[in-house]
Amino acid sequence: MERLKTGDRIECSYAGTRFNGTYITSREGKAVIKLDSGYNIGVGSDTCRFMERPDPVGRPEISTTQNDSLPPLSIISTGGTIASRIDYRTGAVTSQFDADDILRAIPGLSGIARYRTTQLYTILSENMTPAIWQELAAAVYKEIKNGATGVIVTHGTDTMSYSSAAVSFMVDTPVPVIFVGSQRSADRPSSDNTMNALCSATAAVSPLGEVAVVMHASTSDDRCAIHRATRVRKMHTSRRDAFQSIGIAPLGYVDYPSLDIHLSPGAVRRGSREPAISPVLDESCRLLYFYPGMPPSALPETGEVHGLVLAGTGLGHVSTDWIPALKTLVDDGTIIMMTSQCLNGRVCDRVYDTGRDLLKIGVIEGADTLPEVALVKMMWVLGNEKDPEKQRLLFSSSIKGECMRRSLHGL
Amino acid sequence: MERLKTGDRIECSYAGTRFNGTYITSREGKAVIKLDSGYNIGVGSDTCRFMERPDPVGRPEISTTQNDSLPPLSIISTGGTIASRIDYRTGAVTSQFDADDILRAIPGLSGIARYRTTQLYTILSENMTPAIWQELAAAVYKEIKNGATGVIVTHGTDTMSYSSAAVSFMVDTPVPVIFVGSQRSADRPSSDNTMNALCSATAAVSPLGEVAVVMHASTSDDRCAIHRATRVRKMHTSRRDAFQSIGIAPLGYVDYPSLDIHLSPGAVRRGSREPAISPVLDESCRLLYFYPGMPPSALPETGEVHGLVLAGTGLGHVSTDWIPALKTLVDDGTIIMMTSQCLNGRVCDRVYDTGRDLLKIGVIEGADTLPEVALVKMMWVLGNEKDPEKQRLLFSSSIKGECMRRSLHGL
Amino acid sequence: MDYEKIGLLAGIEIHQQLDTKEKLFCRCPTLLRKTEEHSGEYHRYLRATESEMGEIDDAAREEMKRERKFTYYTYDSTCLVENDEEPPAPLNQEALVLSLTIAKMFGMTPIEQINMMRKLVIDGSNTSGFQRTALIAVNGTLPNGGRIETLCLEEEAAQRVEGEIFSLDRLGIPLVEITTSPCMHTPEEVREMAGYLGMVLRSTGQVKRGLGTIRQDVNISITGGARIEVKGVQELDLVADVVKREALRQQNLIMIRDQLLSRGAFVQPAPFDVTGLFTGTGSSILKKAKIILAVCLIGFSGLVGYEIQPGRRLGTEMSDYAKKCGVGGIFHTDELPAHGITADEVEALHRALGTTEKDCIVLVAATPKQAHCAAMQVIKRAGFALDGVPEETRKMLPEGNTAYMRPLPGAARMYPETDVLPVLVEPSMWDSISLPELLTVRALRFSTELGIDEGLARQIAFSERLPLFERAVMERINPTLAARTILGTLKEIQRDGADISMISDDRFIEVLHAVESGKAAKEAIPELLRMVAKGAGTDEAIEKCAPAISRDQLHAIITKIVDERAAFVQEKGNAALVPLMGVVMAEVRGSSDGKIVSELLRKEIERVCKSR
Amino acid sequence: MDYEKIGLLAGIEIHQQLDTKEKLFCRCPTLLRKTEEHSGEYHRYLRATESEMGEIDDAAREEMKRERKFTYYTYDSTCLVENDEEPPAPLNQEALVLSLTIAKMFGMTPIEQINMMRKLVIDGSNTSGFQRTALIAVNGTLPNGGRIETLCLEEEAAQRVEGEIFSLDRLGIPLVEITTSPCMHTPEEVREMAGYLGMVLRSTGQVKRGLGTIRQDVNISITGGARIEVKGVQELDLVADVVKREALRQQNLIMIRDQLLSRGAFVQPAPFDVTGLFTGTGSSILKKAKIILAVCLIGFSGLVGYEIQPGRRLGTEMSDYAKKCGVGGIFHTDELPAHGITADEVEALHRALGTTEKDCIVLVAATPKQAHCAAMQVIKRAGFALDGVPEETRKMLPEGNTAYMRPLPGAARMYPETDVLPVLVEPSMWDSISLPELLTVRALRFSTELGIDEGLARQIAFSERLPLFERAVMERINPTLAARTILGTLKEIQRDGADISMISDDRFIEVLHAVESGKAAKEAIPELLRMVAKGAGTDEAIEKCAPAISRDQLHAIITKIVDERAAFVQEKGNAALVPLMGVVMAEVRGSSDGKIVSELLRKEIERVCKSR
Repeated sequence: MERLKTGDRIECSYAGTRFNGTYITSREGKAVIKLDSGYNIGVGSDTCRFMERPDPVGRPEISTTQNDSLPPLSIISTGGTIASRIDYRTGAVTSQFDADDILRAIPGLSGIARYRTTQLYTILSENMTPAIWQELAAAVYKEIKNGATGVIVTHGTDTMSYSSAAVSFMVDTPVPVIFVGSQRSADRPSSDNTMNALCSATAAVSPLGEVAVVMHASTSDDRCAIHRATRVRKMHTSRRDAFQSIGIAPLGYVDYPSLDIHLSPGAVRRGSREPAISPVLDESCRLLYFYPGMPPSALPETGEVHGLVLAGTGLGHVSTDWIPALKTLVDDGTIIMMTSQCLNGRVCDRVYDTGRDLLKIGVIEGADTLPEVALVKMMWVLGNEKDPEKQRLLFSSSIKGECMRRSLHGL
Repeated sequence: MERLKTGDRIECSYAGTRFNGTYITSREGKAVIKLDSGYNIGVGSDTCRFMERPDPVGRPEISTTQNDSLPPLSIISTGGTIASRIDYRTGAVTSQFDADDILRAIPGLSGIARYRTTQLYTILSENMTPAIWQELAAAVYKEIKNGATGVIVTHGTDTMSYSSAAVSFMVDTPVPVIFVGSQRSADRPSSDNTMNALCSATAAVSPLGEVAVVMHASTSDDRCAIHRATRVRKMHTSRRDAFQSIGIAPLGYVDYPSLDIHLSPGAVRRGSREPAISPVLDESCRLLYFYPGMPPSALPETGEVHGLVLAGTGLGHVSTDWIPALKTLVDDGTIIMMTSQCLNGRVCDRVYDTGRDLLKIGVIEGADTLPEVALVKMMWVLGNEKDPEKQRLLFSSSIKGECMRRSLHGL
Repeated sequence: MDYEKIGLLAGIEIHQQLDTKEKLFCRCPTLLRKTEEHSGEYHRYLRATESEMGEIDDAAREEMKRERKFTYYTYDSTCLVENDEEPPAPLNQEALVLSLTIAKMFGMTPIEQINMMRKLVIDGSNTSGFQRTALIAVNGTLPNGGRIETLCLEEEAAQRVEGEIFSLDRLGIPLVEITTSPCMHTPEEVREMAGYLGMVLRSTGQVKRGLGTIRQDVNISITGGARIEVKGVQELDLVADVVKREALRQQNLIMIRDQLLSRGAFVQPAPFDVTGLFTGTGSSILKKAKIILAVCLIGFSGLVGYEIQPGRRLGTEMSDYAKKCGVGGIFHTDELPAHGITADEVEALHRALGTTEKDCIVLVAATPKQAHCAAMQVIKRAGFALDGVPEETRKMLPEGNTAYMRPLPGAARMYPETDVLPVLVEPSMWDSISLPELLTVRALRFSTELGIDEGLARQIAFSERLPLFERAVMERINPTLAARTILGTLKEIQRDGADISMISDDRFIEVLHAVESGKAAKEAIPELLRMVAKGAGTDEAIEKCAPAISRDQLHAIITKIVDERAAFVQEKGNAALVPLMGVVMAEVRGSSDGKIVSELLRKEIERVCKSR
Repeated sequence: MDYEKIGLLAGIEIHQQLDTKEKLFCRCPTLLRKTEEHSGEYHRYLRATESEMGEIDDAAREEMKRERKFTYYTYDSTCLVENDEEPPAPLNQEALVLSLTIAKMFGMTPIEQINMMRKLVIDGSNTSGFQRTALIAVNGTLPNGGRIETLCLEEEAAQRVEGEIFSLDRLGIPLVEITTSPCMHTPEEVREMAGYLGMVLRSTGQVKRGLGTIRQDVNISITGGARIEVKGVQELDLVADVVKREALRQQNLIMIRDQLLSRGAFVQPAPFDVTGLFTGTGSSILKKAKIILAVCLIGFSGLVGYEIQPGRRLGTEMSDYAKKCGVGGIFHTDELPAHGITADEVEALHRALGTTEKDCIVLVAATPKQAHCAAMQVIKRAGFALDGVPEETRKMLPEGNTAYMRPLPGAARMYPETDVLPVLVEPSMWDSISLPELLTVRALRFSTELGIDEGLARQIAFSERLPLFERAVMERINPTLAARTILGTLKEIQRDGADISMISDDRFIEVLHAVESGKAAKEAIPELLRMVAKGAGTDEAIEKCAPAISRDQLHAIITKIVDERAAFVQEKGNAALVPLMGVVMAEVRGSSDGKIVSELLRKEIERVCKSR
């Protein structure tokens, strides 16, 4: 008997009846077949008889047009899907990316801009690496130089805030660079992809002039928040409004469905910076999360890494046991920065003894920089500045809004 | 010339004038002296002339009385200070702990209960260790067995949530065990110590029957929140309301200054459990925080630890590169649990490929357990249960409210 | 009517909510809530996904693209899964086993590996935009020899509060969907089989009861007609009527088709703008309209007004189609002059359109957009009349009539729910499922074993309070007393305003025990239950509404009764005890314990006998 | 009065806000806000710490223990440091350098290592419950030969909005506190030195200006009197009056003491309850009171009513003490009968208490708790009268009088601010500080170098708008015009309702340039500035209120003027240009450019000359 392939028409004898259906796959020893009623069932493969192999179904061609009078936006895809297509015959969901696909899936986009699309990667965002961040930065920079009014980067949400921070450090941009993703997959009618995409395109043609993440502001489909790339964090595994600005209010909001945009006075405006790129990253940096009883042996060996970000407790502490080992590391040239696992609030190592000891041995205070952002910043600083004094200056100042001079009131 | 000691009366010639004052200390090469106006100044030690060494000032004796008709509470101190005393003569701040001290500092306490105090440790909370958690659990258990109506544990805030979770796992308590600390030091008139102490005593005599953290609910002095020990996290470095229940509403509130208490229906009630203690912890557990590009070499070696908690991205992911190394660890007997660095929301490794791969190699889903609590839970489970099947059952169920079957709406 | 002759074929699709502890894909209780208890709300838009668009015309595509804004009410008994904000939990095992039990009761064969599907539903009733559903078992049998085709396990949709507002309490409650083949041939058979299906489901003791917890769809066709699906027949008693009237409708539509064909009738493919003809009309509706369009149905005269179901005409069917465009209705010349439209106007209409009295003209008056849409709908439906019966989904009207709802759905748009792992139904698990006693069997057993009236036995067996009855019987309470109290008294006092949900099973049994032991009279039961419903303890209720009589008072009563019957007592001696016991108990209305009464009575009888 | 003879000694303590970019211990701007702009509020209780309690009596202890609830307004220009929710940032370097500069201007010696202190303040004005303050320098000199004891750098307190509500915008603004020794001997000298101190501070150009940004406390004593601290003298002009009246008050109190001692007067140590005496009183206050207490001041008659400052008596001082308990005031027999209290009632009072007309009785009417508290306060103050002048902190009243506020503070309760690291003042840094020109020196320079009137020079040098004046001069605008416009015109149009804060320096300079270049007439300045204040651009304003004249119009005007003076022109030839230029410019009111006018005028003159 012919080996069954996905899409083959088959006849299945089961429970004394014959069903017609489509062969889908083999799973855990069962043949999964799609009955003509639409249901999948898993049955013994011996019950299935091959009938025919249909010609592949061509996808309906619906052409879309772009409006040349609208501003040009570039969309760079890294694997986050804006659009997807379900083949109900086989149940397969495939993500779609070219401009036609996107405009067909989200017709509203065509009223905002015209689009140029680049598919840079198709990976899950947990598989991102600093090397990919660098390529992404180069791609973003290229689009800016090519005259894009704004750049949209579609990205898996898991590590979107890391990537957006990395691009923010590497690229000086006069135009908005908007990272966007979706928390609910694009194949479902409830997906947040449409609203996030429309709001991100709106932000990308707006007077904004910095790298930002645009995602749902609440569980309702009422508005998206525009978050500064270096102050945003994924704070929920699954909610639409998982992305939250930490320690600052969002840079603005895009209302939905009106697409009215509101930028805060603090948002960097379009044209504030000349385009530039400093794409070097020193990957030899590590983020370490401290907990009580964590042995100093968990620290990297001397010389193992160039930079180490600690996520300490409270105002920025680790066990007193760690001080000698940290001192050795610092003395041997490892740059160590302290951040807080509290995430909100500012590190201040002047208040308690442990903190003062840390300052004494040369650990750098990370102010209110988020631990993950501090890691990315460290890679960037060590990659682009070799003079230790200037490094320290960079660490203690805000390069792209990652640390703030004042702590606002909200928690 | 006599070597100056703190408290010595001196005369200082400076700027052509003579000042009388008190010698405090030597700091960075300067003699710090306290002028009679109260100001400290740092001047060259050659300007100071010893005058006399006053007799030590006895502290005023104000006796306090305890009301025997009130319920007995036990206060165990680990280093968090409820009360402190300033010696304005020398500027020294000393923390105070015996019952008299506390009642003198916070007279309101004497109206709530009578107190027995134990000073177990005087350490900064970043220096806590699992071994100390065990001693603390034993001390708490002893007070419960001795008939305490409730137990209050004063604790530094940095790692209070770790310790409270540890005690929660180790001790079955029929009475409230309340952890309390202060975010602003007890020597200042604005300290949160008084309100937190009064509210924790109120919670300790209430119908509650579990381990909880009682701290400010907002920046205002209006009420304290009662947080379940296994669902609370310090979410701000310095605000009074740094402690937040994650994924659940607090167990209740204590209004201030009325000290009215409101318990939620979900709070475990007094007497629900028989007192018991299972104080073994397997310290050979580690918490690892994943970030993009983190090399698999950052994982512990095979056999290095018994248990490993991962704080993955999003729904509970790490780089695909990690799968083989994790598989080796699991195959060699390391228990690995996945939690999310999002903190809010539930791990679900059935949705994406990486997650399904993790499940396939035997990584355990941590549901919505907080990463830090998962670490403590792992130490406890591995310490108290050796059967791998039963361990898995414990990991996937809620022992002390650390993971929930339903995800409520709030973020 | 001879249904065999007209070739009636009917099938049933039953949706039954399961009474599990938790929902199908989350750990929330399956609890229906009052909407005023909602803890919050949010709103969302649902969008048809791109693949939906491929095959359909631009207008429909436009329509599906139109974003609709839905509002959802949350409760403290709902969670992020209902909010479509968390992946589903693994399939609820209790629901799976229960649905397999039901399948086994119908003699069905389980699917070896159950695959959960997403079925697209974008009417807002599912926050995700799809309903999760899985085929669990196939090929069962019915007592009439018919076949049950499939049994699916699904999640219930959210309940519509009003407009586009939905309540999330119901979303995710497990539901079995049982689909029979079109194996029934008379309206009565449909009713009977529907009843049977319901009985089997209730026999599990684990299905939800009450309004809306079971919904029946009926598929009906006759020879030469078409398959019609009537949705949401909630009352069993109406099933037969629905079938009858649908058969009648199909017969009439076939007759109309034959007439039209013989007349050579046809439909003008586009509407005419006749707004100008009615500038001076007396019809307020026409006067208000922005535009008036006319559809010419050549040769249709008289048939559009022909009654096809009691009170419903072919014109009503056209009107139903037109209403989908938001218009209030249509006018057609079969019913004119009327509604302020004069005969002259009708004539002018014919003249202007070049039609005659043999033709029927349908008028639509509305905004340009609506009117055009409605006119095209009328043309569509009129065209169908030339083919006979169009395949439709119809909704039931109060009397058993039906009205057009939407076209029959195409193939359901389904794709796998990848967030839920497939479940193997191991043969050992299937074998271990034990079948519950059918309620019909149980009713028979009650009547034979407990000796209660057959009707009462059936009533109590089918009652929601069956578990309470069985407990009472276990506790040796008189079965008839228990059944009558449950079926009669409770309903009675509820009708009078008592909140019988406040009467716990424990209290209820206590009251019956009190009656059985003579601590309270049977007659006091309604009053006692009323007081218990208000929160009183059983003893407290007895104390208040049938206060215990003191031993002295009791003594006086007994003395009086015995003295009054001194002759009888002296005659019968101790044998007078039993008859007099009844007299005394009636007097004290159950306010005294039977033992004490008997003791005192015995003494009094002795006294009177001695005094002889 | 001969102040030397009575031994007047006075010192000044000046608090001056610094105009730094950021606050002393956080990075917020030093911006005062309108309270209605507040972004949020929270409330706190402050508690005296335990150590506070050791030495003081139970009543006071009770008082300090009483928790007071304070409300704080936050702004988008305040942060967690003001909220006492974040450790302080390191000491603001700008503020440190500025305070050292001031110290250097007074010839003071800096402290080698500056140690920040916490000074306890639990009146709610500091969220932390303490004020951060550091001694920066010591031992400076004043022009009168007196000494400046200390200069401290402190954080400003929060501003009281009302009651216990505070606004956080002001909290944390850097403040220097300069304390002189009691080195002044006449009221005029005090005023002069206060003026000098202020002038030196303003000479830095970096101190805040305006109401409340500088506050003066004055310490006053006379021989035999006591040290009195008068708080918050905000207007320099009142300083001398305050000193005069306080000297007078102390003199009178000493006189009263001498009288009392000679009379053998004393105070009954406890009050009497005399409520019963006034049951039928016509005094509405007494009638309403829950209790009436009487304090007997034996031998005080006449002296309680003696005026010690214009309009204030010893009784007023007692009343001030009593008011601390929440009562509205007191009655004393020196002023009775009055206020509805009859002579009979006074007599009855004396009779009941066994006192005579030589004695004075003070009545307190209130709730029992308040009345007791107030009576004890009266007893306390009356006792002080036997000693002369009690040491007090007093507040200024509008006319220069003062009223009791609280006892003189004891030793400040200070301990180190450990969250701020000590700062070394390196000699090199101290040496590098350059001293700004004193305003007095600058005024002199203006008058000599720029040739403006001496008074005007002084006025402009001391003005807040000095930088604007200096810029105008730099840009070669006539100094007198600039000074007069700044000091006169701007104030004038502000008085008329213009929002002069809308006039940027750039615009202001533009307007003056326009006038100087003849594009606008001097007379147009007020109107131009008014328009600029409303948002107009300079050119726009000139266009509107002094519209440019067209070349043709200008030509016509010039032709007319030249023709009218043909004889003169013909006589003078080109030499007529300058005189006629003035005539034309006056006519066109600056609406035309001088160059064009001169060009046209030259041509016309030539024409007329030629036509001769």
